[in-house]
Amino acid sequence: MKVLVFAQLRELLGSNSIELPDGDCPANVAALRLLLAERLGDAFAEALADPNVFCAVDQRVVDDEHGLSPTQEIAFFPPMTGG
Amino acid sequence: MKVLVFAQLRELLGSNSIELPDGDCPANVAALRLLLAERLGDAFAEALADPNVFCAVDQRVVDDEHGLSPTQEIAFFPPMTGG
Amino acid sequence: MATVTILPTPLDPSVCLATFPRSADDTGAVASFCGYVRGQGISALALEHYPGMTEASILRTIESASRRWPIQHAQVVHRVGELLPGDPIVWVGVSSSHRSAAFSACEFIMDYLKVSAPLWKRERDQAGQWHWVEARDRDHKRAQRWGMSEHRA
Amino acid sequence: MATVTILPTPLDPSVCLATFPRSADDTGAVASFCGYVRGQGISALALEHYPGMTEASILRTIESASRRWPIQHAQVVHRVGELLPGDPIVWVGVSSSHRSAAFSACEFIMDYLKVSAPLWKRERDQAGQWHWVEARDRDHKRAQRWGMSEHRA
Repeated sequence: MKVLVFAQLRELLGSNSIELPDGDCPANVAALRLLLAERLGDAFAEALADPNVFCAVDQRVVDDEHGLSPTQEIAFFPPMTGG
Repeated sequence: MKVLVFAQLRELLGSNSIELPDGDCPANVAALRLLLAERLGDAFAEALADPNVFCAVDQRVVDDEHGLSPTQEIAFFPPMTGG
Repeated sequence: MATVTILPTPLDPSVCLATFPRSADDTGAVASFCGYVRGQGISALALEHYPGMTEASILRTIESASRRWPIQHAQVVHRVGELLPGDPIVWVGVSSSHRSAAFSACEFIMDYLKVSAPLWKRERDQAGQWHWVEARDRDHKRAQRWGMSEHRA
Repeated sequence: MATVTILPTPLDPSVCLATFPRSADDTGAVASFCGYVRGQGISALALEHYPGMTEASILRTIESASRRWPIQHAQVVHRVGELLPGDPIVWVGVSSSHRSAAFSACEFIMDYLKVSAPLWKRERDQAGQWHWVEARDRDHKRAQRWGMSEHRA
């Protein structure tokens, strides 16, 4: 499964997406946050742990209890600052 | 003194102003309304008696107690409907 | 800074917006409004004004807005004469550092302009007859919610 | 009817206004807003978006506005990429029969767009360093006053 990241998270990661093996799909957003934090180093883990970092599933913001399946489009990003 | 009229009042009068002899300056707006009503016929008198008809002195809306002097610019008009 | 224009010729809101003065340093927001003649049951609209007082009255409304919100520039262009359905009647533009002041001042100016600027409308119906437009109670209520004596604006 | 455009090239608000769809029969009001880059201490601004979600999110905000007010058409054009002080960032236009719906919906869309559309800003300071812009508490307060869960707009 593919996880998109934007803005500060993209900069910290040095890439705009993370590819996870398809067998690795966590049950929900909270589990995905933990999985990514383990694999991607302290700076990224710390940024991802910020409660202000949003997760969007299929282009809608969801909370940490939201369940996941491998075919969804998943993204993490900091608070929006448009307009 | 010259009194300007606009919109429905102008149409009723058939002219956009009324000229009064300089000696005829009434003490206040209420007295001017009575003077004009006497001289200008029933239809105009009735329109002028409408409490929604405004009087402006030197281009500011004033109330009936406002005092008058012959050199002022005086106007009567119905409620505004611009914008 | 305030500009008020009473215009006897066609009004182009996009030109008003394109030429609206801004500062690259601190203009963050321009709110603008354009009112149009609606064609429902009418074939034309005619607007009459009180030369001098109309401009002075709108300037006073802009000054009231400036005392309430930190605005940079405000501009009002109001048509007079004969208009057709779809024609722009009035354009109001307001700039500020931030959007909330620009929005509030623009709406305030429109609300006051409706009830306190000496302008009068006649409509021509489909049969060709002209009728004076009655002042709307709704407009007075909208102006009153700003908590100011509307005819002294 | 709603139009949302994410624009990587310069935005001209007067063209947006000139081409904004209207009906001569019943469009009485067009409220519009343009936000600009302010030059105070910054030499450039860069905007990043989430292709697909940004457009979808802004469309949902317009749909929320349509359920609250009788609006006819709403259009949002938002810049992405690198901008300079004075450049337009965002344009919002809303038409309606009457002005109050157009004003309210236009301000509502801007308030929600600020906090719920996936867009991120970086500023370049006078020394040439880029800094991410922090989300403003003020913007969240403004969005909350419309009484809706802001991130589900």
